[in-house]
Amino acid sequence: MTVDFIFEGLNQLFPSFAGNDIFLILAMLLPFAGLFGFITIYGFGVIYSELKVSSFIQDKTGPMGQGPGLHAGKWGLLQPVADGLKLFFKEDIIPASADKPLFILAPFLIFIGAFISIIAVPFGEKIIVADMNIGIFYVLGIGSLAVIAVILAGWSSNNKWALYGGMRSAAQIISYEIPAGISLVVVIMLTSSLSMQEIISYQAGGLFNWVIFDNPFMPIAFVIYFISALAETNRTPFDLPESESELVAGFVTEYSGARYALFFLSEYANMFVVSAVAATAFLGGWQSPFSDFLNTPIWSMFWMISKTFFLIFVMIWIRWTVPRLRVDQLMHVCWKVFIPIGLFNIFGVAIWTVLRG
Amino acid sequence: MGLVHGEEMVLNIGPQHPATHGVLRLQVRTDGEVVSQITPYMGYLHRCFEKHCENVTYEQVIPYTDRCDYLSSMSMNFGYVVAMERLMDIKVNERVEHIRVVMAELQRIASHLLCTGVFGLDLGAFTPFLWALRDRERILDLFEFTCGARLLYNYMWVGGLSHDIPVGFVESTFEFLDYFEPKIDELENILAHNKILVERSADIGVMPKDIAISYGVTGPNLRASGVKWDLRKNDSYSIYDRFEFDIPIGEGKKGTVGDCWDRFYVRILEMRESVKIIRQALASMPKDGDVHQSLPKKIRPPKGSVYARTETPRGDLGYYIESDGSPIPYRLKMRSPAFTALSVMDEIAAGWLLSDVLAILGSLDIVLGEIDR
Amino acid sequence: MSQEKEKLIAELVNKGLDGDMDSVNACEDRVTRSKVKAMIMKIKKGSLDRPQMPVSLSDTPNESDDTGKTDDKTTEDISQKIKNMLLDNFPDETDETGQDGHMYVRPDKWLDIATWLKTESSLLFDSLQCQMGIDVGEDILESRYNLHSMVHDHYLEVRIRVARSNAKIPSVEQVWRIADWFERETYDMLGIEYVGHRDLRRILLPDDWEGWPLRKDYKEQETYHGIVVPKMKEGWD
Amino acid sequence: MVKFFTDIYTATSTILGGMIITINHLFTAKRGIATLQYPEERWPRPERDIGFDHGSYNVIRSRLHVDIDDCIGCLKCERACPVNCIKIETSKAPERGEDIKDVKHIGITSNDSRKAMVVTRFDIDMTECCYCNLCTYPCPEECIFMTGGPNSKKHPIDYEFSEPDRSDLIYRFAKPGTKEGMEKLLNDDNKVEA
Repeated sequence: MTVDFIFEGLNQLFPSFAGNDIFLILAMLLPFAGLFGFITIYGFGVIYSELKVSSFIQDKTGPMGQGPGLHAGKWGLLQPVADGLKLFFKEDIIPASADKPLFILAPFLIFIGAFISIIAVPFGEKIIVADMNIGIFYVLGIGSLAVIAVILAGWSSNNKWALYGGMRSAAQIISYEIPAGISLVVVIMLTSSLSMQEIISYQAGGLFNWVIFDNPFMPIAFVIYFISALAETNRTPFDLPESESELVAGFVTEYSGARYALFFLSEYANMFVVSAVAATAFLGGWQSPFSDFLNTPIWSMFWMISKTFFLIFVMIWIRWTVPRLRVDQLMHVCWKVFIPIGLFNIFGVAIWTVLRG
Repeated sequence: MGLVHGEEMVLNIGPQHPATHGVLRLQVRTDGEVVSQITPYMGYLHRCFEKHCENVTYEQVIPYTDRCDYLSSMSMNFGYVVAMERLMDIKVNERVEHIRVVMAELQRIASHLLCTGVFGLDLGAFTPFLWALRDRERILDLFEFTCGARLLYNYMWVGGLSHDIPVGFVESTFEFLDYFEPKIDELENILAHNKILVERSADIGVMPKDIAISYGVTGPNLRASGVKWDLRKNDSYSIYDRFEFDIPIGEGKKGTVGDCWDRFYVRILEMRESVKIIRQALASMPKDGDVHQSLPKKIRPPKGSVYARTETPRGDLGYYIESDGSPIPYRLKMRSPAFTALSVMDEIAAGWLLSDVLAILGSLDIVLGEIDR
Repeated sequence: MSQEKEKLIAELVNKGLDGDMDSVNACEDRVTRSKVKAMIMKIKKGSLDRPQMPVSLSDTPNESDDTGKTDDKTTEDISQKIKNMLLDNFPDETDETGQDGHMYVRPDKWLDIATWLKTESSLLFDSLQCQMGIDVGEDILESRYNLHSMVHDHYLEVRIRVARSNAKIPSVEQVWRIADWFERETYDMLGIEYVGHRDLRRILLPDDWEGWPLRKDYKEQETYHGIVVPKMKEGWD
Repeated sequence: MVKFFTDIYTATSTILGGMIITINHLFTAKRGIATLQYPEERWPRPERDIGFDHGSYNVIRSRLHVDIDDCIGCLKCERACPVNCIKIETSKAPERGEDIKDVKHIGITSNDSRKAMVVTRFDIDMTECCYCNLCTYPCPEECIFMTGGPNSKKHPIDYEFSEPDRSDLIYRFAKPGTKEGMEKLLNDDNKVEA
């Protein structure tokens, strides 16, 4: 949709070259460039907020460089930049006994997975890179790509810790796909569409039209989805694949420099995707909470991003509060708590919709 | 657990690993995540403490005892001077005794803070660890105020102290205690009752009474197994018999008696008891008294041997000192509490998951400086 | 046999002898019950002494009012009593030369003595506080054991002398489990071989270390794995 | 079934309880911050008198300093050191209590002791020092002590004394003197075995 939109716009701007193939390529590249820029800026922002939120929770100041030059800026604002630069200039080490092609492939695969999920995230009525009619399905499907990358990383490192991390991660992500899917099914039952934009337009008209307030089953579905999302992004309390005090660094043990940075960044990108999906499916997406008030395209971007960031903040908040689960408890929570409740939820919503008519 | 058996894998946890609390190597045999056997290898931090002691004079031993258990140096000094005073038959005055008790209990709080914090860290909770360190800093500040060093004090001397407490120490300690007591509640609320932590530690690594005694496990680990045994009460060295305090024991509130949660919770309870002791000791401390009063001119203990035990934050610390009448110890043996606590590892941790093994290790509260000496 | 069980048996035997057979019959563990009954029979026949009524661990005497001078005397008495018991039971193996609460024991039957010390109901040395080795000179090594009974709260120090040329002592690793690591450490530092130890390796030093560092005639190595051990730092002496 | 729901309830309530504690810390961060920006700000060393007669010198153990003019070469500190990080060599002074200009040596200490020795070498290896303070107590002239901290006006050195080279951390306190003066001292059969 956006590609068409830019293509038409370019055609109208330069009527003499209308229909040029270069415009089509430009129209395809521009959104990607925009997304890439967005992810970079978002990455810096979220890393900074993670640093600061964790610091304040822990009674620290966090990064506070005040000096000039490369001294991390005022209030440490440039700290993520410095971190990124450091990571990209570090030596790239590939262990001698690693499976080299797979070892190199894994970080790219995980980053691509996170990156191409974002194209289905709507920021406004027209502001979406690809408005697919199966948008939510697409995001869920692409999200599982991370499993392959994590297993590849764990296996190819030829390190026992990495292998443990990879195996744990595979089991964890695959298991938690199910409760996440089940709780989104509930939303799809209500909105009867898989398209992100249609799910959002179902929630038009203010705070109380959001899916989460639609019926008493929806908050439960939201909580299940949110916690499953935590598990899918390997955040505490589900950070077993990279549990620092047990597995050293899990599947990223052998990675360094830029490759490590890709894993690092894709974790945050994944956080954005799952939070954006949660905001879209439950919190009205880019819709303003005040019905038509403040609902222009610019404001819609603001609403979407602030809702997403709120959820990311909650993720950070949880991370710095709770301990980590054990492998079997993780599975227990998934299969014995979330899935039964999720199935019950589907049943309840179905009856609710039928009764409501 | 572990119904399906596969090929076993040998995994080295350490010597460089975030959860081994120092340079310890645990060689574990694992079947998937299930650990079937644990063999600790230590000695990476061996600094020949006992050999050194045979070459330095009795007063020069004290800085070396500091370095054995660097997280509770005051208690290490305390044990040594108690043993030496018993050997030389020295009685120190009231003020010295009171100051020693205050210092030892402050050190106990500092050490338990670190232990509880690190236990949380081993289970993935990072924030309480830093809160614990923040409060520990306050105690270290008090020590620095007293003797100028933050970690390795060389403060207690045979027959006295290196110097008196500074003016204003009592007030600032009371101030610290008032600040600290609500912080214990906070630590307890965020960690001890957290459902995830309870699930991770209750019923895990149960150490029954008889195993604990047979393995010589002492201190909070033994008390968590339900044995009411505290040298401060049972041996009443120094002046501990004058203070009123309870000996918290593991009750199995969240699981079985002697599980990881009990070992963790006993330490939190002990911090409260230490606060009580410090308050009483500060209140009853005599205003005057020379801390150098009974300092011997030259330390030349009579021929003979002594074995004295004291209660450090980690358990019974014993010094066996054999003297041949010269100013240099003939043989000095330290019976370190963490050494015995680590030896029980294979007994109680085999059969659990890898994550549990590290939780059990964290709950035993070992310090490698004292294990390797 | 675990301590718990032993205590239970002693308690039940005492109750049974006092006429309260119901509580013996009420014991659910079949093995314990039969043991108790067998013991009562033996005692009635006169082939066994009546066991002491056990004191439970939780109410160990911990009141500290009786410390100080008077306590010293009672400790002395108790250790003398323990010594006499040892002398009576193992006359060939023990030696009365020790003072200050310690006792010399000959190595040959140390394992039996240790087991007896731990299980004898009036002694019950259930915890080995400390085990250490010492080079006392004149080619003699000593292994010292500080025993403590948590039930009765009394102490005993046992010393075993061996010649350097034949430094072999039975291991008590299976009596007190902690002796496992203590003996490994003593072996590591003084080279006393504990016979019957299931896993006698060096514990603190590397496996390929040469010599026994805490013997008084130990000489530092010149090199270790080809690395020259520096004597003194440069520019110092 | 009841356990299932009570478990969910305790999990939710305890985790939410923990989250409330942490969010309180987040919003009261300004009041409770425990760290500071190290190179710009520094922790104050506690300022105080130690209560025994070392005057106003404070007990903060930062690094050793020797007032070499007051040192009489009695070797007590060398013997007290548990790690042998102090090395002193002395020569007999030609005349007790007299100044020797050649080696810039002052004959009388500030405690009015007349020196019988010339300290020709006084090295302290701070890489080995264990900061135990044992050397300062036996000193009869109170000339070896730990410096640093706010009370120490005379020696405003603090705890930062890292050096690029290890040998820079061997502090040499003895006064070098002129070459001839030293040679004269050492050749005069004055050398005392350390």
